[in-house]
Parts: sequence; C-alpha cells; structure tokens
Amino acid sequence: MDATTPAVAGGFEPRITAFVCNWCTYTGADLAGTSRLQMASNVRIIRLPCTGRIDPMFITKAFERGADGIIVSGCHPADCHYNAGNYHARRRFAIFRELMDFLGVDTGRITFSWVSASEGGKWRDVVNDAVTRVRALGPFTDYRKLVVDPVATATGVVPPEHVGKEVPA
Amino acid sequence: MGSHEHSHDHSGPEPLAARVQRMTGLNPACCYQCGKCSAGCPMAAETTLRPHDVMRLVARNRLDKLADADGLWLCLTCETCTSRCPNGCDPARTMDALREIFAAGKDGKPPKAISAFHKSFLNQVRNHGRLFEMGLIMSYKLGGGPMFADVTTTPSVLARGKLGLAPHNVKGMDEVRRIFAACAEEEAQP
Amino acid sequence: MARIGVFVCHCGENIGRTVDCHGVAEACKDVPGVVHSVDYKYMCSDPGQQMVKNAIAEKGLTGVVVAACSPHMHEKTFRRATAGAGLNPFLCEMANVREHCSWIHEDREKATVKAVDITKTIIEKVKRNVPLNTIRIPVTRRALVIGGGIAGIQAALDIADGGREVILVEKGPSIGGHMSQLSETFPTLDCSQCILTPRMVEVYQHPRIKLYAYSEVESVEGYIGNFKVTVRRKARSVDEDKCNGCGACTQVCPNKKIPSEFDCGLGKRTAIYVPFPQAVPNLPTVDRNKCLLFMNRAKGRPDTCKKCADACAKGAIDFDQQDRLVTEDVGAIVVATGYQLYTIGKDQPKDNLKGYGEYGYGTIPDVIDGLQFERLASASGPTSGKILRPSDGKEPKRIVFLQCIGSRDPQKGMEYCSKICCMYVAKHTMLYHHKVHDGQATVFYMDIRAAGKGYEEFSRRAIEEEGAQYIRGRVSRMWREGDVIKILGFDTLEGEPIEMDADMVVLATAMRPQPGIDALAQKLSVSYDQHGFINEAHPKLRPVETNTAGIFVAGACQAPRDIPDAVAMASATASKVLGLFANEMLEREPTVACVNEANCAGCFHCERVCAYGAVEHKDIKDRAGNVVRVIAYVNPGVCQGCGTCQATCPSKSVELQGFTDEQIWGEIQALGV
Amino acid sequence: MTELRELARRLLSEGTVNAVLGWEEGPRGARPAFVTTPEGADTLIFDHRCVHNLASYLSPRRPHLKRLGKVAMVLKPCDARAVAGLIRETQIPRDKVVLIGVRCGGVITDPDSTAPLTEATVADRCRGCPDREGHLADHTVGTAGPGFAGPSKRAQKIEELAAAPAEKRWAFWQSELEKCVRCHACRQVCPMCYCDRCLADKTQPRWIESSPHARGNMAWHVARAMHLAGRCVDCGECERVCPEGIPLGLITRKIAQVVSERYDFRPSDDPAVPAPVGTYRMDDPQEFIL
Amino acid sequence: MKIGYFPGCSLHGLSREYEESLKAIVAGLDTELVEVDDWSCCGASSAHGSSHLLGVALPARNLAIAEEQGLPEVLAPCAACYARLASARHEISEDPQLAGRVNNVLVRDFKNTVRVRSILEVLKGQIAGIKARATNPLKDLKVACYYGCLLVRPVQVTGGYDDPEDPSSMEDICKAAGAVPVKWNRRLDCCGGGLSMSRTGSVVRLSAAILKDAKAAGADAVVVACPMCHSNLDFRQKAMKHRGAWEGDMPVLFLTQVVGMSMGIDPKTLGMGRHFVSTDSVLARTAGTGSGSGTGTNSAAAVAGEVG
Amino acid sequence: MSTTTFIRTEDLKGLVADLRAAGIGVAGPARTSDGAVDYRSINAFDDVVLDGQPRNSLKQFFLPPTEPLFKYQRKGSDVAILEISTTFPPRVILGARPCDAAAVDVLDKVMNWDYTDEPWFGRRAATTIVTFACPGGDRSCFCTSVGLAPDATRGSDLLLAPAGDGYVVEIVTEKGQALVTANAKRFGAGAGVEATQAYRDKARASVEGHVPARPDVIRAWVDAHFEDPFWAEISLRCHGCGGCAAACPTCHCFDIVDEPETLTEGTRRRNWDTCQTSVFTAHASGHNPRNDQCGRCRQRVNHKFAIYPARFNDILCTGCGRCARTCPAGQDVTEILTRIVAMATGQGGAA
Repeated sequence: MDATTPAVAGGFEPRITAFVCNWCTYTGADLAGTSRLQMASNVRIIRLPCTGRIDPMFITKAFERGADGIIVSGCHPADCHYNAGNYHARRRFAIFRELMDFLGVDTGRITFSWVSASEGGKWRDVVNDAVTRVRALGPFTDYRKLVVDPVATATGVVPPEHVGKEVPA
Repeated sequence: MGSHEHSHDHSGPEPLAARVQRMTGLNPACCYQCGKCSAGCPMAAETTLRPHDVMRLVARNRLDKLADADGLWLCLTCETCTSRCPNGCDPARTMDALREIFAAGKDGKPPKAISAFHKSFLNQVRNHGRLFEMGLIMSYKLGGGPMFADVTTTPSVLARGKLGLAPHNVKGMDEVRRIFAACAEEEAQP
Repeated sequence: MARIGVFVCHCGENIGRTVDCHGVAEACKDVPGVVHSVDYKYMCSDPGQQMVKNAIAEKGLTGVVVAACSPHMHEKTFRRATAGAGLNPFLCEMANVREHCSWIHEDREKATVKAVDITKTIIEKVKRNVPLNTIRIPVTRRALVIGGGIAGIQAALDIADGGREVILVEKGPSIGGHMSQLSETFPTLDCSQCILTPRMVEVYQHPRIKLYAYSEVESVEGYIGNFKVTVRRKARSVDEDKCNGCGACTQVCPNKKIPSEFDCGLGKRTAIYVPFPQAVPNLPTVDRNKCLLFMNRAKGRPDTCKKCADACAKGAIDFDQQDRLVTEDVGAIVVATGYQLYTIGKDQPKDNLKGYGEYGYGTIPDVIDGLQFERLASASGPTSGKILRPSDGKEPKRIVFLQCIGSRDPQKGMEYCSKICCMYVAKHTMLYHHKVHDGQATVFYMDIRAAGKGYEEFSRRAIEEEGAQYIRGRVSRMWREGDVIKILGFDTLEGEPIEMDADMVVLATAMRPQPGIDALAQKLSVSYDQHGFINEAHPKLRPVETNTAGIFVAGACQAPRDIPDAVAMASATASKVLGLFANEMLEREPTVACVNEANCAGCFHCERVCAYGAVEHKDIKDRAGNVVRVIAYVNPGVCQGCGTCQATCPSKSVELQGFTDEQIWGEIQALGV
Repeated sequence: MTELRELARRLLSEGTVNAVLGWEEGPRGARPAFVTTPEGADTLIFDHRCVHNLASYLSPRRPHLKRLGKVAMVLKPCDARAVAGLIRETQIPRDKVVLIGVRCGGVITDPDSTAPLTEATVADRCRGCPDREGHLADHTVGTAGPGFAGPSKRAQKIEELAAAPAEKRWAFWQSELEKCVRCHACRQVCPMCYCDRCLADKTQPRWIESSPHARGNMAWHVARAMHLAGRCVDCGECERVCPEGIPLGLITRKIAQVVSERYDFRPSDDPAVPAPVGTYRMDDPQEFIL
Repeated sequence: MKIGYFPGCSLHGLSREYEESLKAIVAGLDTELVEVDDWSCCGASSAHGSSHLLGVALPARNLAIAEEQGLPEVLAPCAACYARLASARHEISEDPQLAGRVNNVLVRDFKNTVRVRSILEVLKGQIAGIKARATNPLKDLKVACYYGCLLVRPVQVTGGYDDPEDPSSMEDICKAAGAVPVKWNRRLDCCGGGLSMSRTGSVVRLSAAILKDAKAAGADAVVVACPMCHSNLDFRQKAMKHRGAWEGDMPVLFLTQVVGMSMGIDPKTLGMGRHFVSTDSVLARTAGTGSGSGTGTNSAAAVAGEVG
Repeated sequence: MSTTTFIRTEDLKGLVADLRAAGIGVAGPARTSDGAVDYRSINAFDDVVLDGQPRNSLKQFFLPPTEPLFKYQRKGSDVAILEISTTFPPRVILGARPCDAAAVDVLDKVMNWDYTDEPWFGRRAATTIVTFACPGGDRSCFCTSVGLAPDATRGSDLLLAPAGDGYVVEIVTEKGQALVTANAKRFGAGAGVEATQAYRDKARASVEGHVPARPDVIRAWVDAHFEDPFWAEISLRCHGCGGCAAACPTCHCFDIVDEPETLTEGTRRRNWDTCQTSVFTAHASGHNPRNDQCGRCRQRVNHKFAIYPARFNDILCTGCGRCARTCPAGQDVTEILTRIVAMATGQGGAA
C-alpha cells in the first residue's frame, strides 16, 4: 500500500474528490478548519475560482482515476462572487446528474451543495454525509472496471475489453 | 444515514397553520395584519372574527378561538378580502379550509342555523343531483333552521312559478353519490 | 522537465501535531519532477521564506509548492518570496494542509496520508503552471456621472474637488432632481432648495465639471479605465452660448396651459420654459411636443408662431437645432439616475403593476401623491405654499395620508419597503398642521419605520405634539361622494371597521427606479434586480460598486434611499473613483481567460455566459483582408476570472490562466489510484 | 417535386445561388445531392427516404463545401431546427444561405429502403413531430402527409430503462458503449458538432481518451451528450450512421426530455430563441443541491 | 356560434326568468346554447365550505361532461355557478395533484379543456349584435349596473376579462341596449349572498345599502347577472321595508331582460312578471316603442297559470 | 494443397461442441443485440447466422480497435517498461466470408513489411479461419472485380460450401489440415466440389458486373489524375466520418497513444485511426497536408487501388461493399470505380 491510499481499518474507505469554488465553499472549508470542526478525512479538495469553472469532465475524469464519490460545491444562489457562475453550473449539473443517472451511475456518489464562506458547519455535514453515503455504496468498481489493468494481459490473458469482438479462450 | 436526523416524533396535533397550508397550499404566515381585508369585508361590522383576525388566529394556532366564534360561518365568500390582499394571502380560501375542518366535526361545531342550511343544501344535491329548492326550505326547517321568516312569502314565490313542487333527479345520480362518497372517503384519510 | 521544490510547514504544532510533516516531505520526493522536498517549523517566518529563496537559486526550481495553511492566508507571502528569488510568482502555489487537514482530523495516520495527497495535487498543478504577468491597464482619469439629482451632484463635486474632470449628464433640462421639488426635509425641516441650490450652482461653475443637461447616454463601450461614452445632447432649440437666461421668451409663449412636470401637474408652464426659477443651467427649453410651431411642422403646416424668437434679443432661439452626439473618454462611471414614484393609475408601465382600482385609479382629483403634496407645501409651489385642494382650491380640513401604496404589496406593487415614506408622511402631517391649524391629519399605516438619526423622535413628534392621528390598518376602498372622499378602512388596534370622510387624501406611493434604467443598465452591462434597481457588487462589502469594474452606483437607482443615504453613497463612489484614478495604470491579477485563436469555433457560448461582457468578437482575415472567421476575444481588462467560459466552451478554446484544464487535469490525475 | 426542381432551376439560372443542396437517387437509395447547374435540378427528389439532415453540410468545418459559394439548401422542418441552431451559434450568417423548406409528413430510417411510409416504418423521431413545415425557410414547397402520432419507441425504452435499477442501466449502456470503435461518425454527421478541433481530438490535456475501450467510450459519450444538451435538434443522424448500431438517440432524447422538463425548452427553428444551456433563471429548480 | 350552457339550479328554480330571458335574447344573437347533458349542481358555497375536494369535484363533473360533449366553452349565467366552475377549472389546472384526485373521484378521464364564461364575457363579445338588434332602445332608462362579488373577481379565476376593481362590461352591454348606466359606488359590494335564508338580517343590511346608493345615483332600476343577487335585492325588499331599512320600490332586472327589452321581446317571454318588485315602471318608460303587451302586468296571478 | 473432405451439418455442430470442450474459442457470424449480424463468440453452431454479411469484417480479430502494447511505470525520473505477451490462445473462426478471409491475407503483407507486427501475427498464428463460400451478395458487392470470388479460398484455412446434408470442405492450408486431423471423426466422405458448382455459379452471377474488372485501368487513372476535379466532386457529400474505414476489412491505419492511469503508471495503446478525418494528417505545427475532404476521399481510393498495388502488388480491397452500405451520405465505391474506368476508357468524365 502506498501512502496515497487511505488507511483501510476494518472496511472500505471511499475516496472523494471535491471541486469547490474559491470564494464560498473553499473559504467555508477554511472556516471549518479554523473552527476545528472534526470531519471524515476522505475528501480531497480541488480549488477552482467558481462553480461555473467546473466542467462535467472533471467528474468523469475523477471517476476514471478511481474516485468513489464526488462533491461539487459553491456559493448559494445570488451569492456568486462572479454574479452568475453558480447559476450556469446549476443548469449544467442538473443535466449532468440526470445523464449519469440514465447511464446507470448511482447519483448518491455525486453530491452537489451550496456552502457559503460562513458555513463551516455545513461543510462538515456535507463531507460527513457524502462519506457515509458513498461508504455504504461501496467502491466504485464499476467505473474502474471500464478498462483492465494491462499488466494482467502480460500473463497471457486476453484483454476482456475485446469480449464480443475477440473469442475468449 | 445522514448525520442529522429528522423526526416528526414530537407528539401533539399538527399546528393549525401547517394544516391550513397543507390543505390550501397557502402560507398563513404571509399575513402581516394590515387589515385591508377586514376594511373591505361586508360582514366586518357583524362578526367578531374578521378576515385578518382569522389569519392571525391561524398563525397563532388558536383553534379554540376559531371554534368559539360564528365568524367563519358568516363569511359570504364574496372574495373581497382575497381580491384586495396586498400579500396574496387569500383569506377566503383559508376560511374555506377552516370551515372544512370544523364541518368534519372533530374540532368544534359550526353554528346550528348556518350548518343546518349547508347540510340541507348538500343533502338536496346528494339526493337529487340538483338543488330542489322547495325541498331545501322544508329540510332546512326540519334540520333545525330558525322558523323560516319567509314562510309567509312562499306562496307568493309559488304563485310566480318560481318554486317547483317536485324534485328533478339527474340521470347520473349514481355518479353524484359516488362523488360525495369518494370525497368523504378521501378527506377522511389522514 | 519540471524542477519542483516542496516545502512542508509544521506551523509550530498546528500542522505538526496531527500530520507527520517530515513524512510528507519524504513521500513527495518520489513524485516525478520533484527535486527538493523539505519540512520546517515555520515556513512563513523569515528563515522559512529564505529557505524557499535559497532552494530556487541553488536547485534551479521551476515551481514552488508550500504545504502549509490556506492560500487565503499566505499565498501572497510565498509568491512574494518566490518573486524575490527571481522566479515568476505565479509558479508558486500553496497546499492547504492546515485548515483542510491538520485542524479537522485527529487520526495522525489518516491526516498524513491526506496531507501527502493534498501536496501531490498542488505539485501536479504547479508542474503545469506557466509564468503569468500582472495585467496593467492605462486609466483615463476622467469620470462620467449619470444623473443630476443630489447623488449625482454630490458625486460630481467630490470627484471634481478631488482634482479629476467630471462629465455630468442629466436627461432633464435642469439638474436638481427630485430634491429640488421638495419643500422641507426630514427630520430637520430645513428648506430643501436652500441647501440644494448652492450645490447646483457650484456644479455649474466648477472648472472641472462639464455639465451636459438635457442629454442622455447613448452608448457605452470599453471597460474600466477606458470607457468611451457617447452622449446625446438633445436639441433644446435654444443656443446655449447666446442665451442669457433673461426669460423674455417664456413670457410671450402663447401656450401657457401645459401641466408642469416640476409641479407634478399642479402648476402650469409654457411650451418654451425653464422648469423652475433656480434651474441650472438657467436656460429655456422648447418642448417640441407642445410648441405650436413644432406641432404645425408635424402636421406639415407652415411655421406660424415665432413669438419667442421675436422676443429674444440675443437671437438664441434656434428652431432647426438638431440633437448632437458627443463622445467622451472616461475611466469610471457613476450611475445616479434616481427614482420615480409609483403611479396608482390603470396604465402601469409594467404588467405586474396593476394600479389601484379600489382607490379609484387616481381619478379622484383630491387624491394626490406625496411629491404633489411637497409642491403644495413648497413656498415656490403652485399655491405658494398653501395647502389647497386641486379640485376646488379649498383648504382641506380633513386630510388623510395612506402609507405603503405600492410598497410592501406584491400583488399590485412591489414587495419591498420604500423606506422614506414613513418619514415624509410624518413630515407632511407636521407641515399640514403648521399651515392648517384647525385641520386634522390622519395617517393609515402598517408599521412606522423610523430607523435613522433623529427619525424616531421626529415621527413621535408628529403624533405626540403635532396632533396627527395614526391608524394602524390599510384602507380597502375609497370613492368620491359629492365633494368628500369616502374612505373604508379598518383600525386593527381598535378592531373596528372605519368609514371616514376626507377632503383630501395623500398617497405615499412607492419609490421605483427611473423608467429606462434597464436599457441604461444593459448599455453599461451592469445587472439589475427584478424591479430595475441596479445591483451592487456585494450587499455589505461593496455597496457602491457594480459587478462591472469601473462602474459605481449612488442613490435611489440602487434601492430606495433618503437624502443622507444618497449623499453618503455619492461620496463613497467619489472616493472609489478617486482611488481608481490615483494611478495612471491599473494592475490586475492575471487570472483572466485567454482564447486559443486557432481552435475557437466562434460559437460564442462564452459570450452568452460571461456576466461581465468581457467576450468580444474578433475578425480573422485572410491575406486579402476578407473576414474568414469571427472568433472570440476576451478583454483582459474586463474579465474577472470566473472561468465559466472555459467550462462552457465546447472545444476548450478558452483557458482561464492559473486554472487551466491542464492544471486541473493534473490535480485530478494526482488523486488517482 | 416539380415545384422543387423549378425553384432550384430558377435559383441556379438566375445566379441567386451557386449550388443547391438537396437529395437525389443514388446507387443505394436517396442521398445528398449537390446541384450546380440549372439542368442538374432535375435530379432533385424529395420523398420519405430523404432522411439525411443536410444542415451538417452548412457547418463551417467543411472548407470543400464552402468553395461552392452561396448555396440553397432543401430542408425538412426538423433540419430547419439545425440550421436555426447554426445561425444562433453564429456559424452561418442567415443571409448567406437560401433555405428551401419542404413540407414533410415523416421519413423512414433507411434511405435505401423500398418500404412505404407507414406507422411501422416511420423513423422514431418523426413520431409525434408536430412540424409539417419549418418557419425559417425562404421558400416552402411540396405537400405533407398528416404526420405520425406517438408513441415513440425511444421514449418507451427510456421509460423502461428509467424504471430499472441503476445496475441494469449501467449494464445496458456498457454492453452498448463497448461496441463503439470511436470512428466519431456520430460527431461528423451531427449538424451541431462544428468545432474545427473537437475536444475529443485534443491531447493537452486528454479529457477523452481516444482509445475505444469502455472508459474512453464512456467519456466520449458523456461529453457528447453534455455538449448537445439543449442544442440537439433530434435529427437522429448520429444513431442512423453509427456503424455499430449503438442506440445513441436514447441519450440525446433523454437529455432533451430533461431540458424540456426542467427548463421548458424544446429545439426551435427560431434562431432568436436562446438555448437553455448558457442561460439561467434565478429560480431554476435545484432540488438536487444540498 | 355554439356555446355550452350550464343553467344551474336557480335558473330552473327561483330565477327561471333569467333563463327565459337568456334564451329569448340568444336566439336573436345567432347563438345556440347547448345544455350540458344531465348537469348537476355546482355545490355552491355549501360544498366548498365543507369539503374542498367536493367543492371542486361537483363542478368538475359538469365540465367533464361538457368536455365529453366536445364543448370548448361553457356559459354559466349564474354568477355563483360561474365562480364555482371557473374556480374549479383554475384550481385543477394549477394543481396537478388535485387534478389527479378529481379524476379519481369522478372516474372520468377529465382533461380540463373547457373554458368557463360568465354572462358578461359572452354578452360583451356580442355588443355589436346587441346594438344592431336594439330595435327598442331603452332611451333614458337609468340603470345601476350591479356586479356583486363573483362576476369579476378574483382575477386569477376570471382570467381578467374585466377589471376587478373598475369593471365596465355590464355598463357597456347596457349602453348597447340603449340604457344609461349611472355612476355609483356600491357596484361591487356584497348583497349578503348565501345568507339570505340563514341570516336574513345581514342580507337586509347589505342589500338595502346597495339599493339606497343606486337610488341616490338616480337609477330607475338595478341590473344584475346573478340569481342570488336578484333574490336578495328583489325578493328581500319586502323584508327591508319590514325592518325599516328601505323605503320604496326599486325594480331589479336581469341583464338579459334589459337586452331583451331593447330587442323588443315580449315582457312575458322575458319573465318580467316573475319579479316581486313590479317592473311596470320600467316597462312604462319603454312602452312607447315596445312591442306587444305594453305595460306588463306584474300580478302574480297573471303569469302563474302559464308556468308550471 | 487442395484436398477436399466433407462434414455433415450434425458433425459441424459436434465440432463446435468439441472445440469448446477443448477450451478452444469459437467465433462466427451471430445475431447482435440490435438485430444485426456480426462476428461474435459463439457457444454452439446453432448461434451461427449465415444469411447476410456480418456488419464488421474479421479485421478486429487481428487488429482490435484498441490494444495495449506495453505498460510503463515511472519513479522519479526512471521509467520501467512492462511487456505484454503477444502469444494468444488458439481459436477458430467459423463461417467467415471469403472476402473477409482474403482481407487478412492482404494485410499480412503490410504487417510483415518493414517489421513484423507481433500482436498481429501472434493472433494470426492462434487463429484458424474456416470460411463458408458466399451465397451471393447485393449490388454493392464486387469481389470478382478485385480478383476474388464468392468462393475464393484466399486467407482461409478451410473453405466450406454447402452440399446435401452438409458441406464440402476444401482444405486450403496446413493449419486447416491440422484442424481436420485433430477432429477427424467429424469429417468424412461425401459429395465432391462439383456438387457445389451450381451454388457457386449462382453466387458469382450475383456479384459480377457491378464494377468493371479492370484494376489495372483504375490504378493507372488514379496515378495520373491526382488533381482531377473528380475528387472534389465526389468529396462533396463526404462527412469525413470514417465509417467506411471502420467497416472496411482492409483499412488498417492506427494511432499510438500513451494513456496515464495514475501519476506513475500508464499504458501505450494502439487504436484504429482513419485517413478520413482531419486530425489524421494534422501536424503539430498546425499544418495539415490533407486539409480538406477532397484530399481525404482521394486518399482512400488512391491507397487501395494505386499505392498498395504499387508497394505490395496487391489490391487493398476485397470488394465486400461494406463502405457503400455503411456510408451515411450514399457515397458508393462501385459508382466511383465504375466512373473511373469509364473516364479512363474515354466513356465519361467528371460531372
């Protein structure tokens, strides 16, 4: 186990990537810190200027890279530092969420929230809730299975991505 | 699963405002007691329960005070209050809901005369599908309405061909009865 | 190949207690591209910063990662240190292992694992950082003030007194605004004109203020420090240079029955007129809709009446004058367009405002609004300060004031409180009491909002000492019977319906933004709320800035404001403008979007989502000069760096510097298993 | 048809346009035609086999077509939505193209089929299509059949999928997307995919892996669906041209339903109607946001 | 023009003259009334005050039948019926959940497509026709047009065909018939409505105030478009006198009767004889040009025989 | 070698069962989820669908749409390569079309040209191709115009043609012989090749004449008419979607990409590519030698009928007609080739 894997002590610990805006949620998370609010350690934050900057591809890429859950969080409506970035994000992610659901991704893995700079407590709740929820859903192996570890093929096993195309032995 | 638990366990009846909101979709807290409704209410001079009083008592969960007064039953449903309310409160609809609550009989009783009238009226509709006015007058009296001050005028009404002597029954009586029954059943559900 | 230095801070015990800082530094050593990784007790201390500087010099670092506190805390510190060592400051980033890690976790092992992850994320980001340079924009140090009411006057004077040129644009023939119409002001009851007129004259005479009265802003281009404003100078039909303001023309005008706007229709004016005697500039204007000559011209008839021209000794009347467009370069704009009053008539300008049928839709002549009452009470008004009924000129003995007409009324008006009515109604009852000693003033109110210095005392005085009857309740209906007005109301405190007779009723109608504010806001690309009030950038911390850099807002065009508020806001905008003008160049963070011209498909989705209007159209031409493509260009002076354009761009042809796709991709990659 | 040919001939002979884009009889049924001479107008046809959305040819991504000069294009009501989209997104100036609307009562799926247009053969996207003629055209010709009512098979399939547990949906889509060989034909024929350099072809960074393994395919189809959200005109070309028979229309249709339900937007042939993504309302529903 | 017709109980009972006069005038206006099959009572104020669902379901049954008959719109001449029908339509269209409940109760596939029209709305659309057919214009007949509560409000329910605070459609229709509407103040005040039987005292107070205001404004007659208003203002004049609230006789006419008179239709056909306060004074004013019977006798006996 | 034997249908079914029991993979034309026919892994001969050309060719069995070449790991500045095996377990493709089998043989040349492509030949060695003589094609088929035939044996190890209650088996290669030998009990005496002649004649008749059988003429014209306006004309309708190349049994261009999995690990992959897209020839500089569809359409014809013949003396086309069938815009190779022949022989020109 390398140092990047969360300690597995008696069970599955989900990896959650959070995409947050700089002005509200990131600052709210700072406030949670200065308030010493204890929370689950499974979330890794990626800071962006605004939820409007968050592209749905960030989420698919994070899933590809093994995230079990995602948090997207920014300023409450009407509070956006950039006036309307969160409104644009809201439409974008409303659609994205339905798309993921339609493709069979459990939407419990993706948490959207508005957390203001003053809501350190809310950020803690969002984090803890997301961790609890994703822990119950288990590792997102479905997504990771989308491509096999090619090392396996070194043993002579036919790459399973060719199922249906190539005759399995 | 979530960290905060939500429960409706704290016993006791649902607050009146919430109940009214559930029934009407209106938020009684919207009333800021400006009194414009009562200022235009045609019955304001006669009743102790003006529209803005009703709104206040709903917000304050005073089912007892509402049950005590006749005011709800004096409402003419003229909609003046609703039309003029600056904040979109719809006191008329709120009073409908309250009457409905009281008509169900669990939370207090409507005044005899007016209740008797509405009961008679609805019985007529239930039994015939339409209003049989002569029947209404008779049944209202028997049902406990005040001795009808207009009895003396009834012959003149008859003379003008205004009152039929036999009820007209609609063909779809079954349907009308079913509507009454289904509504009663639906409304009885919690 | 990147050469990244990682500096892990213990922050004393703050990080070190729960995170194995040395372990983090060691773990980072294996990350491709990291050539230096150390931990230290206090990175932000002088020795700590010196460590960074030394490493940059000694190891030839191309990027610096400081794993310490929130970037909101010390990003500037370490970027300065980085720059001090000769490396571009934007190649330094912070990994937040304190607020986001050590302070919120107890388990040392988990916290350390997380701290490594956080640091790796930032390492991957910094690997993909590129040097950025602060954006410097030249500033034109002249300001435009739109609106010549008290807010605009104050802003213009403050900026001009601060040494900068000001262009003041007023759409009416005179500056002064609504304040010039008022009789006395609350809570001191001093004469409005007495305090305002000197300020108006000061504007006129100020060497650094260029006044464009009877003018409107036609278009605005550009961005902070570099606006180009076109002003339409409407034709007055009077040559400003020739006219000496003698007033002879207005004396001879035959059309004397035009309702005076200044007197709110209670007085009359001529077709060529000066709106009021103290007008600035003191120039007459021909109302072309009412002038006989122009009315004839409109019908294709020959000019007949030229009495004013004949009367003018200076030959200043010019019936053929045309509107003129003038262009001005300015660096900042103050919007101070003020308010209008809600009219209770049926013909409301917006569909959601239905007017008050229950009050007779304003058809009862003795039902007037607050501003009309001001004119009646004003010594310079149509009745020379006597309170007389418009219908028959009699003195009303029973006067009733209704508050909250159109305010706090989402059904027929606006949900907001207009803020000033409680105070001016109290003032009106006093003025009435002073003028009609045997009269009775009655006020129907909902709440009395008197939060202001001396305000509560003032409104209590109206009740306690000046005899005003205050009835808590809204009026349901009014109608006219004979020469009295019947009022159907309810006293909610007494719990009784009230039917009362009045000789005159004054409606305290709501304050609304000026008509056409939406069009102006669009020209300026500033946002406005559903009522048309200009939005401030932040309701608490940036109350006089708009979301568009370089454009400021003062007075009642932002929300209902009383005079002291409007003046305070105006001075605040002036200080903002003068601050902006303190430097010849404006420095901006380089976190702005940048278009990849080769890739841009010209769909302009970016333009649609940009809240700042920063996206412009750029023509790409071939060698022959033909436009072959039109693509997007982000004006770095306008861009605020939200990056919504980038997330929206289908081909990813616009990149937000400092938060590029490459950088974020690297961060996501760093978290992979 | 005569009306169409006459009009095309006139536009070409009068020099109004240099070419007319329409349909002709090819070796395998109806196919796009590029008529550059007045005489050539006689090869133009329009019938229920003319399924192709010719709007793709107006996309500026095709320099070889740009060389034709000013063109007239024959368009069905549904194609008009695509042209409107291209105008809305400043890809073609409205005055640079002449639009010949054909009234349409529905098309079948396969341009090479000899089957008549019936309830059984009509293309799914035509079921419930209310438009018999577009509003964008400069000229409108022909007569239209009455059109076809629902139910749309795709809508039924979407409902069926929606009712299934998430694992089932996942399994269904994996079995479908796994077939994808990433030829990007879906993109190439899409009238609304006009970027010179597609996101999927970008390498710095590589958001969408070019490998046709399930992971890359997922990323591609998610990105495609998001890019077309609120922009897809439901012409069905992506699904028709997929060489592997992947039911791509289910995704685009699903997203169209979402956009319609949430934002009350349907693809319009009015270029002035703003697309729902890129705009917002302050009171947009946000039930999914904590 | 064909329009659905929901008479409601009153037009077949206490106010049959309203139906008689309505039928008489629409014939002249090229309008055909298609009665809603087997219609049932709208529930009036009794239903919605005791069960909201019932108060919606009873009118909905009638709208559903009209829908099945293929009627795009239905005229409910009685203001109370109009209010109940229109408000049921409004509530169902605003509240999909309620729509579902109503459909469950009705056991009908009701799509809520039928628009509900008031008598004012329908006649307003026929003003040109009324003017054209006013062979006997009611010159100098001063009328006080009385709207009462439910004809023009609340505006959400009526759809705003007339201004809820300053309506004009009834005046316009009366003007088309040649009458002169007076300006008065209590056009929109309530007459006491449904309390007629149970609280006659209130009705007397409210209705008397209305009549007094009309009289003060110089009206020869009050015009109404609601059986309830008519009953309170006409029938209750006697009680008003008993209680000393009102002196004099104010004829109270249905709007359809006013239009009918202007068309020169026989007063008997218009049911003028069914009123409690004699309409003779009104008929006398229009006698000169009237067709047929001249002064209608308003004695009960004169008409009793003809109506069964 | 060309000996014949016979297999009864019952034995064919048994053969499939035997192979599966022996752990040998079997593929054949079978029904896909959307109702089409494509080569798929099969469990029993009953899964095989013989009417209708499979949607895809055999290409993907040897050159998968994506395949890993090797995996890499980075630590600091070190990179380690992890090889991936190019030895594959045995498998049999049953019911291949002659045009698809021939394509594999055509591609062997390029795959063994400047270097030997290990994954390709690893899969070739592991695979036995049992072809069924084609029952005949549609108007887009033209195998006879490129030197093949519905019963061509090229690329096949065994060729089966129906006769009576089974199939006449032509043993084409040693690998084919090995399959027969290993499963000898399933093969036996039966009708001879002549019994299948009517079947073969009928098939041949159905594909002949769609394109003049003049590959030499085509090659010469293409070589000489690089700038002919003909290319611009036919390219007008082309969307550049590359559907033709994906479906083509002989199009074999690929792209090589490195895909990182984590910060330190990744895979180098080979993915299908096609000359029909703009990025195929895009240079890093931004320059694109084939910067419009005209050049790309020409390239496809040029490569198949002139470049490949020049380099390998073979045609990079087996006349399967898939490109014409799959084209969303009705581009038709039979039309193009016919027109080229006509132009070359002076019977027509660019429109």
